[in-house]
This record gives sequence, structure tokens and C-alpha cells, in this order.
Amino acid sequence: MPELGKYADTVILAYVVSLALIFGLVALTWVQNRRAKRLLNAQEANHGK
Amino acid sequence: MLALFTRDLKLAFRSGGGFGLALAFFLIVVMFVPFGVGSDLVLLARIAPGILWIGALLACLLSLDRIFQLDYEDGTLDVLATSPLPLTGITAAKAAAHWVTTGLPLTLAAVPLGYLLNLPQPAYIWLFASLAIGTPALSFIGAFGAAITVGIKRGGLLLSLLVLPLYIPTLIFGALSVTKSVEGLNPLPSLTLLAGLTLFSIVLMPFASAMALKSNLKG
Amino acid sequence: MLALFTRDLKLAFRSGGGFGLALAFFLIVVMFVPFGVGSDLVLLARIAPGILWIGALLACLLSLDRIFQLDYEDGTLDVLATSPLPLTGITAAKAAAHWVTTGLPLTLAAVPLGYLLNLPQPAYIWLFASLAIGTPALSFIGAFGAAITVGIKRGGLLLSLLVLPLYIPTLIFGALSVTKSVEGLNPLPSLTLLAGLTLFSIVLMPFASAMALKSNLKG
Amino acid sequence: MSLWEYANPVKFMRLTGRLLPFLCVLTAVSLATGIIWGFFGTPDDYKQGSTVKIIFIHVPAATMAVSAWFMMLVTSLIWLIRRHHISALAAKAAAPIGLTLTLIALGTGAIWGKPMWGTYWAWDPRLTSFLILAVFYLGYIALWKAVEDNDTAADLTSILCMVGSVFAFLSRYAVNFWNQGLHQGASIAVNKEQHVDNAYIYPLFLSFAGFFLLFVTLVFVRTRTEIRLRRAAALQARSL
Amino acid sequence: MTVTVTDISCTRGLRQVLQGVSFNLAPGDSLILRGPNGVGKSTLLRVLAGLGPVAGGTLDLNPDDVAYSGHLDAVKFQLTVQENLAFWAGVYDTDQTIEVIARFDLTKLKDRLAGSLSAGQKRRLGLARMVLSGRKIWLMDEPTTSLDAHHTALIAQSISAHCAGGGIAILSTHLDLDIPTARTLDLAQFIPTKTTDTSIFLQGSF
Amino acid sequence: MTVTVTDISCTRGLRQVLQGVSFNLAPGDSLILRGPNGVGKSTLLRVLAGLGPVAGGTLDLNPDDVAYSGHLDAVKFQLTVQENLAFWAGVYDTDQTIEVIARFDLTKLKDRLAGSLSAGQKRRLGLARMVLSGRKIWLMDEPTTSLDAHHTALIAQSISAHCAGGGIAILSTHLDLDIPTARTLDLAQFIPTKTTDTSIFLQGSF
Ligand code: HEM
Ligand SMILES: Nc1ncnc2c1ncn2[C@@H]1O[C@H](COP(=O)(O)OP(=O)(O)OP(=O)(O)O)[C@@H](O)[C@H]1O
Ligand SMILES: Nc1ncnc2c1ncn2[C@@H]1O[C@H](COP(=O)(O)OP(=O)(O)OP(=O)(O)O)[C@@H](O)[C@H]1O
Ligand SMILES: [Mg+2]
Ligand SMILES: [Mg+2]
Repeated sequence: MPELGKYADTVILAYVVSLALIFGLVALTWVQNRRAKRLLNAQEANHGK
Repeated sequence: MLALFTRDLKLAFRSGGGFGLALAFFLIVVMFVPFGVGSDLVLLARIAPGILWIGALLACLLSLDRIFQLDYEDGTLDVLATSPLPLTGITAAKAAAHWVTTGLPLTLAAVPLGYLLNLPQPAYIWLFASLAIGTPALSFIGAFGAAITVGIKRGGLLLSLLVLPLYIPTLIFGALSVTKSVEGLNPLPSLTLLAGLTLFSIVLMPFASAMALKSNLKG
Repeated sequence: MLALFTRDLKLAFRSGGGFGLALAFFLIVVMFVPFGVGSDLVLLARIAPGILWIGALLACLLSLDRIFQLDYEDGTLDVLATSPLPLTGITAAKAAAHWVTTGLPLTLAAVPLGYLLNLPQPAYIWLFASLAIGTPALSFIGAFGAAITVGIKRGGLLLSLLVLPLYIPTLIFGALSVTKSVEGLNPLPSLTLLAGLTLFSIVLMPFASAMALKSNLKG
Repeated sequence: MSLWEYANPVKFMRLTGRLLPFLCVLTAVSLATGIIWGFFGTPDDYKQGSTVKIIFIHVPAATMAVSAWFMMLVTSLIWLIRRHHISALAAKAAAPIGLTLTLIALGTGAIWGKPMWGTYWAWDPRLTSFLILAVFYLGYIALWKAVEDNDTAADLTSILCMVGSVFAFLSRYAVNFWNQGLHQGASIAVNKEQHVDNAYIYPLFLSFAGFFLLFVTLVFVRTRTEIRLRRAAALQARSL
Repeated sequence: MTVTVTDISCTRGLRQVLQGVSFNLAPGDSLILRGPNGVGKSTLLRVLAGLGPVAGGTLDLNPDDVAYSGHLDAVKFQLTVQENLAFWAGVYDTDQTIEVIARFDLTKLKDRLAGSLSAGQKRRLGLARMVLSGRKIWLMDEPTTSLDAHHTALIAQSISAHCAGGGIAILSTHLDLDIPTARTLDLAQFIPTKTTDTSIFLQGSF
Repeated sequence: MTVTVTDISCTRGLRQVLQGVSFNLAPGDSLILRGPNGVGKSTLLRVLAGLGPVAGGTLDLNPDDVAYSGHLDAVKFQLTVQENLAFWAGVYDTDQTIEVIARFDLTKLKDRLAGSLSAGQKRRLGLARMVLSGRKIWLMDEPTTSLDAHHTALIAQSISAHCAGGGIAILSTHLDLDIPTARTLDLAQFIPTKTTDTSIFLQGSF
């Protein structure tokens, strides 16, 4: 851990918030992608040629 | 009644996320204030309680015509009026659904928006409390206005006009309780009066709304 | 085009006085401010230019959905789109009619309302000028928002969400020119920019609106 | 052989399907090293102390937030002119990413502002225009949600993006005119004397690359999601 | 459960539209209102449903037995066909949604948003509500508007079946519906000849 | 001034509704579209009017000759009957308002607000616009909905007269209209059997 001095809270908070948002978006994207894949597979099985 | 309540919620979610929109409107009205009056933080802090309450009130107002108008236009209201549900129950269920989709999210959003306007620290809890207690009154009074104007094409503005004066006491007590807390005074008296007002609206307005609806349908 | 313009004016007069309503809304919003922020005259004078502009803007906003929605719902828009009138002309005529029934009365009413908010003396002329110059932009930009949301049931709030950010430059230049005049500075630069913005909106927005309408009708 | 080939869903799926594994790795590596280097391996600033480390997230996020809107503008225009569905879907896919990046820039900026300016929020033009950008993103996303017909939604959002871009630009100008701010100006200007110290510049570039790659990767994945949903809907419609 | 209408007058706005309408219906009866455009069919049906003022005469029917369908379909575009009916099932407190969907030939459309139905399909959805209501007295204003021949017959059958089961139906139409037991009432005979001055402002002079 | 429709496909949302519709109309011709509910009559008429996308095939008609009337009446409730028509007269730049009012049996109603008309009266007002437009190609979606027998015949006559004067009419209906010269096209034969995959998302697999 680097020495962050009196601004430790600030810096860590900024990183945590940003990483949380990034991971949130990545997770959302992943979940939606998987759901779409599953839906499409089901549809292909039902109605595919 | 429950069927009506849940259907109204469902419709609000379906039609392009009615849930988020009142919120977005609130956000933008609050954003507009600095553009209009300038970005002086001290000034903003002074007008913050009032602006936040007015913003919430306007966001609520804008969504009032949803309550009855569409059901009227597609004939659903005629059918509901001849259904087993009492008109009072119908108006109450619809006002409640309106609160859940509008008043509730506004209350939750007000706190972060308070920060944009530099609202002083101790006031946040009172802002939240006053909105939580006051917004149901806005929905129930608003439903009355919506019931009165239901037959009128483009009644939106007339509705605003009728409802705004009815909102004045709610606004005064609501904003006052926040202002008091900013000034270090006791916000409880105004808050109590606000609660009384809300209770009154919830209990009595549905009857008035039902009367208004009934005579609108007979026209 | 003229037929459409005069018909829109006629409809606005007929349906419960569309003319007066934006005005009344404006009046009430302005009246609300003292209830919300308290009645300190010095404070009110400081925020008056901003509040007046924001009030006019909101009053205008509230009446936007009138522009196309009703014509869409009763099938008139379908017929108009197949009529000899070009869509660009249709949107321009409707935006112009909206301005006459909304922007114009708001401009006229702003001066007496300024008095209620204790607006300082030299600012009146600039308030009037900025609204006269700026409100056409509000109508033409608003007509674009109305064209985009025309197919959407209960699109009122979405309309606000889309239009409000587009209104920001107008609001800034408009309010700024009044504020500047209050502070004894030169309001002309902002006013010139405002005029440019209005010209831009009048000339170009009808094309964007026509595109939006066209694809909405094809849906 | 032209770029337009990839306006075909099959080709697009095949290409991105092949590219994505590499992109993911590349993104993860550059973003991680950029951020870790920035966080652990850089000295404090003499004036700003350790808060300067926020720059490694704040600046790339802010830049990409604006770039994302620009990308949406370009793909929207392509849809309006050439009517390639993939283009419209890419714009749709980019919007939530752009919004998130905007929120990151706003969030880190706000947190940074507390020690530097003594407040989380001030109505500085730079900050304000980012708030406006967020609202544009919100409106754009809401419009996609609200319109039922796919092609109509693509048309309308594209038109909104076009008009919105003009007004976003005007707002930026207006906001500057309205208020002179606290925020520092561009500091990576190439031929300026006062630029960021070398100690910061390399991790900053890495982090830039990381955010850029993150954006590209996510746009690809989200566009693929949208394409699959379209196909599923088309299949279902065919069966009814 | 009967319908007794005695010497009823109807007004619309300030205009007196019908005068002296009387009829009696017992369980199993059905009545078809006919007459040219603007004679007052819709007006009379609204009055019977309690949605309009009775300007004269007496009306004897239990409002809790009435199900009404007007010129408008009372269909929510943002809900699916099934959701639309499920809502009305909730209001009328039944659980017949699935049966009714089948009976009105809506099974294939059940998961479609109602907004994407054709005119006739919407109409059917609107009429399905009548059965769902479980009520005895059906008031229907031009029920077969926009319906093709096949579905017109289907609706006529539904009405016959309803009456055969002890229900009452009063409907207006411009077409010839095949409801064997139905009586017909031509409203043209009730057009006010010499309007009685119902308005209090016309009584006396000043 | 002719209408040439060659092998046209129509879609609604993602659904392909019609496939391979072709017909030719010369001045004086009229065509009645028939078919069960939901077959695609309204969809086809909107496509012809330029209000819907052509999903395949070619459409050859001059949009400046077209007058369209749909399921909705396009009537403004707050204007009187005469004002409604005067507005359209302004749009189409004619001055035939009075004649048209007489021809559609609206003279008695001419100063009434359109909102206070009965369903059939509104319909008539909507249709009067077609004559007023002076346009040659009439596209009408179930024009006689809500009309009584007398006025149904009147509309049929109007259409006949329009065609006799060298006009073209394409209309959908579920009733039998008395237009002697009209051809009939049953759209049921164009229901897509094996849908061609028009959507780009169905071409190839992934
Ligand atoms: C919510 C608040 C903030 C927002 C939306 C914001 C936005 C931005 C944007 C858009 C940029 C990139 C501009 C460019 O490259 O030209 C930027 C850069 C930067 N910001 Fe912020 N900022 C915020 C707050 C802060 C604060 C509080 C600080 C520190 C005191 C700060 C320091 C910087 C620095 C040092 C740069 C780099 C300048 C450059 O490389 O051009 N920002 N910010
Ligand atoms: N809101 C109103 N105000 C005044 N008069 C009205 C109003 N609504 C209808 N009328 C008039 O009342 C009369 C009866 O109308 P009603 O709608 O009952 O006719 P209808 O028999 O149902 O006709 P249709 O077959 O066309 O539906 C008509 O002459 C009509 O013009
Ligand atoms: N907005 C829409 N989205 C998707 N499908 C639609 C939409 N509108 C109509 N449809 C479907 O397209 C088909 C054709 O509809 P259309 O309205 O053209 O039928 P129609 O022949 O006019 O029927 P009707 O006699 O009932 O008026 C129907 O199956 C309908 O369900
Ligand atoms: Mg009727
Ligand atoms: Mg149809």
C-alpha cells in the first residue's frame, strides 16, 4: 500500500467508486449477453428451420 | 382495487419507464435553477429548500394527467364505473399508484439533489421526512384535479391551474419545515401540520374525486 | 400552411382557453416561489430574472404535447402527411402557432410578474426583449421534442426529459441578459447570442421535426 | 472488400467473435496495469498530494465519455444515411457505457473536488457540462426504451443524437459564457510548457488505452447482445 | 333480474334525443335497437348503463347486473391480450381468463401487445370482457363493428348463448345479426315530435 | 394516373403480413379489399398511402393523387362540422365546402361541434373530406363503419360517382357495398405461407 497521506480517504473512495461502476457495467453487460444468448438458443430450438 | 393498483403500476413501468421520468424531470428542474439565478453557492443554499419542494411538486404535477385521462379516452373508465369497484376505491387506488410511481422516487432522489444546491447539512433528514410525509397529499389532491378535468381534451394545463392553488398549503408547510431546520429552528410544528394535511387528503379527497368523476362520466 | 396555423390558433382558443392557461401556469409558478423560499424582497430581487425565465420555460414546456399528440390520436396527422402540405411546413406552422398561443402571452405577462418578484427597474425592458427574442426558440425546439414523442402514450414526461437539456443554452443566454442588466453590465452580448440561437432553431429545427414525424408515422 | 461488409450481422458476429478474446485480455491488462501503476507507482504532487492519483481514472473516463457520444453520433448518421442495422445497434449499445463513463468522471471529479475546492459540487462549467452530458445520455436511453418499433426507435434516437450533439455543443459554449470556473484546463497539450510530469504520463497513457479498449470491448459485446435479441424477436415473430 | 323501462326520455347536451321509450325484458330476452345514425341508440344504452342522466320516465334495473361495452374498446395498448383480460378478471373477481380467450378466438394472439392488434381483433378483445364480467345484463353498442363475417356470427352466437343461459342483452346495430330470439326496437318512432321543455329555463317566460 | 402494384409485401412490426400482392387500376376502376380480421387490409392501405414501409415489390402511384381515410375519423371535436371541412378545404385549396356538406347530408349539423355528433355522423364528416380533397385516388379503410343503411348506400354512390368521373378507389370492407363496377380482391390468398426472411437478422446463422 502506498503512503497516501491525509488524502487517503479521498483517493481510495474515488478508486472504489470508479471500479464499482466499471465492474457493475461489465457485470450487467455480461448478464444481458448471457440472457440474450439463452433466449436466442431457445428460439432457435423452437422456431429454427 | 388491488387489480387496478397493480395494473396502474404495470402500465407506468411499461410505457417507457414512467418510474424514472418524474425523477429525471425533477433533476432537470433543479439543474435549471443555477442556470437561471447564477451559481453563487450561498445564494443557492438559501433558496435550496424552496426550490427542491417546488421541483418535486412540479414533477408530480406533470404526471397527474396520467391518472385518469388515458382510461377515459379508451373507454376503460366507463367500464370501470359500471364495474363492482366503488368509484371512491378506484380513485384511491389510482392516487396510491401515482404516489408509488412518482412521490416515492422523488423523495428518494431529493437528498442527492439537495447537494447540488448546496443544501446545508442538518437539513437533509428533514427534507427527506417532509417529502415522505407530504408527497402523498400531492398525489391525492392531484387525483382530485385529474378527476375534475378528465373529460377535457388537452386538459393538462387547466389541471395544473386547478391543482396548483390546492398545493399551496402543502408547499408552505413542507418547505417551511426544511427552512426551519436550516435556520436551526424547530421543524416539527410544520411537519406535524403537514402530516395532518396528508391524512386529511388521503381520507377525504377520494370522495371528492369520485363525485367529480361521476359527474364527468354522466356528461 | 396558413389554414393549419389559423386552425391551431382556433383550437387553442376553443379548448378551454389554451391562450390563458400557459399564462396562468406561469403566474402560479412565480407565485409559488415566495411560498417556497420566503418573502425576503432582496433575495427575491436577486433570483427574479432566473425565476421568471425558468417559469416561462416550464409553462411553455407543459403545453408542448399539444402540438402534435391530439392530431396524431384522432388520425389528423396521417391525413395531413398525405396532404399537399410538406411536413416541414406543417411542423413550422404548428410551432409558430404554439408560439403565438404560449410564448407571446408569456412575454407580455412577464413584466407585471417581474413586479411581484421585486425585479429592479432597469431590467424590465431587457426581460421583455429577452423573452420576445428567446421564446420562439423554445417553441421550435419544443416542437422537435413533440415530434419525436408523438407516438408514445403518456409521452409527456419523456418529452420534458428530451427537451429540457435542449433548452439550456436558451435559458442561459436569456436569463443572463436580464441578470447583466440588473447588475448594470451590458446585456447585449447575451441577447445577440440568444437571437442567433432563435434564428438557428427557426430555420433548422423544422427539418429535424419533419424527419422525426415521418418516421413516427411510418412505424 | 469494404468496411460496410461488417454491416451484415453474420459477418459482424464472426469478426467480433474472433476479436473479443484478444480484446478482453488486452483491456484487462492495460486497464489493470495503468490503474495499478497509477495508484501504487507514482509520487505525490507537491500541491495536490496523493489526490493526483485520481487523474488516472478521472481524465480517461472523462475523455472517453465525450468520445462515446461522438461515436454514437457517427453511427447514428450511418444509420440515417445507409440504414445499416448494426450501426444503429452499436449506438444503442454505446449509450449505457457512455453514461457510466460520465458518471465515473463526475464521481471522481466530485470526490476530488472536496479536498481541492472544499466542496463536492460547484457549478463550474466543466462539471456542469458533464452533468448536461449525463442528461443527454439519459434522454437517449429513455427514448430507445419508450419506442416499440425497432426501426422507428433507431430513426428517432439517431435524430435525437444528431440534434442533441448540436445542442450539447451550444450548451458547452453557453455554460462557459455563463460562468468562469475552477477546473483546470487541458494539461496534456503537446507543445505547452506546463504539462504533466513524466512520472505521471506513462501510466496515464496506459490507463487511456485501457479505457479506450474497455469501451470498444463493451460496445462489441453489447452490440452482439442486441443482435441476438433482434434475431430472437424476428424468429418469434415469424412463428406467430 | 329484469329490465323495465317506462316512458323514458333521454337528452344529450341540451338536445332532447328520445321520448317515451318503454320496454320490458325478462331473463332470456334480447333486444336489438335500430334506427338511423344519430337517433339515440348510444345515448339510450349509456342511460341504461347508468352513464347518462335519465331526463324523464323510470328505469328499473339493478346496476350491479350490468356489463357495458361502448363504441370504444376499453383495451390497454401497452398490456398483452391476456394481461388485459386478467385485469378485468381481477376487477370482476373471476378466473375464467383462459376459457374466455379460447371462446373469442384469441388464443394465438394472447401474448401480443393489444396495441399491435388489428381493428377487429381489438374489438373481440373488448367484447371478451362481457363474458368475463359474469354479469347478467349485457349492454352493447354496435358490438360487431369492424368484425368479419365469421366473427360477427361468433358474437351473435355468444349473445344467443348468454340469453339462453338466462341472461339479458340489449344491443344496437346497423347490421342484421343472427339472434333468433331477439326482439327489435326501432328508435326512429321515439324521436321527439313536439319537444317537451325539460329545461327549467324554458318553463314560464321572463 | 394509374395505380400499379407489383408483387408487394407488407410487414407490421416484425411480422410479415402480406406477400405477393399485385394489381393494376386504371382511371374509373375501383377495388374492394376483403379478408378476415387481421389479414392486412389496413396495413396494405397504409402502405399505398405512403404511411407504411414497402417491404418488397414495387408500388407505382403518384402520392400527390392520394386521399386517405383510416379507421380514425380525423375530426376535430372542438370545431363545428363546417369549420372542420373548411380547414381541409384550406389544406387542399378548394372552396367546395358547402356543396360537400350538402352531399354528405350534413347540412342540418353544420353548426354543431363535431364532438357532439354520433358515431355515424362523425364518420360521414370524416368521409366528406375525401370529396373535398379533389384527389383522384381514394384509399378508404372500412368507410361505412357505424353508418346506417341509408348512408351506407350514399357512400357507395359517392364512390361510384367518383370512379365514373375518372377516379380510382381502393377500399376495405366487411359489408357488401353496392358498387357495380368494383372488382374484389380477397387478401386471404396473400397470407404468407412460408415467410421469406425479410429481416437481415434471419439471414445466415450465428
Ligand atoms: C464533477 C466534477 C468534474 C468533472 C465532471 C470533470 C471533468 C473533467 C473532464 C471532462 C476532463 C477532461 C478534459 C480534457 O482533457 O480537456 C477533466 C480533466 C481533469 N480534471 Fe476534472 N472534472 C471534475 C472535477 C475535477 C476536480 C475536482 C479536479 C481536481 C481538483 C479535477 C482535475 C482534473 C485534472 C487535473 C484534469 C486533467 C486536465 C487535462 O489533462 O486536461 N477535475 N475533468
Ligand atoms: N355530447 C353531445 N352533445 C350534444 N349532442 C350530442 C352529443 N352526443 C351526441 N349528440 C347527439 O345526440 C343524438 C343521438 O346520438 P347517439 O350517439 O345516441 O346516436 P346513435 O343512434 O348512437 O347514432 P350512431 O348510429 O351514429 O352511433 C345525435 O343527434 C347526436 O348528434
Ligand atoms: N403495430 C403492429 N405491430 C405488429 N403487428 C401489427 C400491428 N398492427 C397490426 N398488426 C398485425 O398485422 C396484421 C394485419 O393487421 P391489419 O390491421 O392490417 O388487419 P386488417 O385486415 O385491417 O384487420 P381488421 O379487419 O380487423 O381491421 C394483424 O394480424 C395484426 O395483428
Ligand atoms: Mg352510436
Ligand atoms: Mg383494419
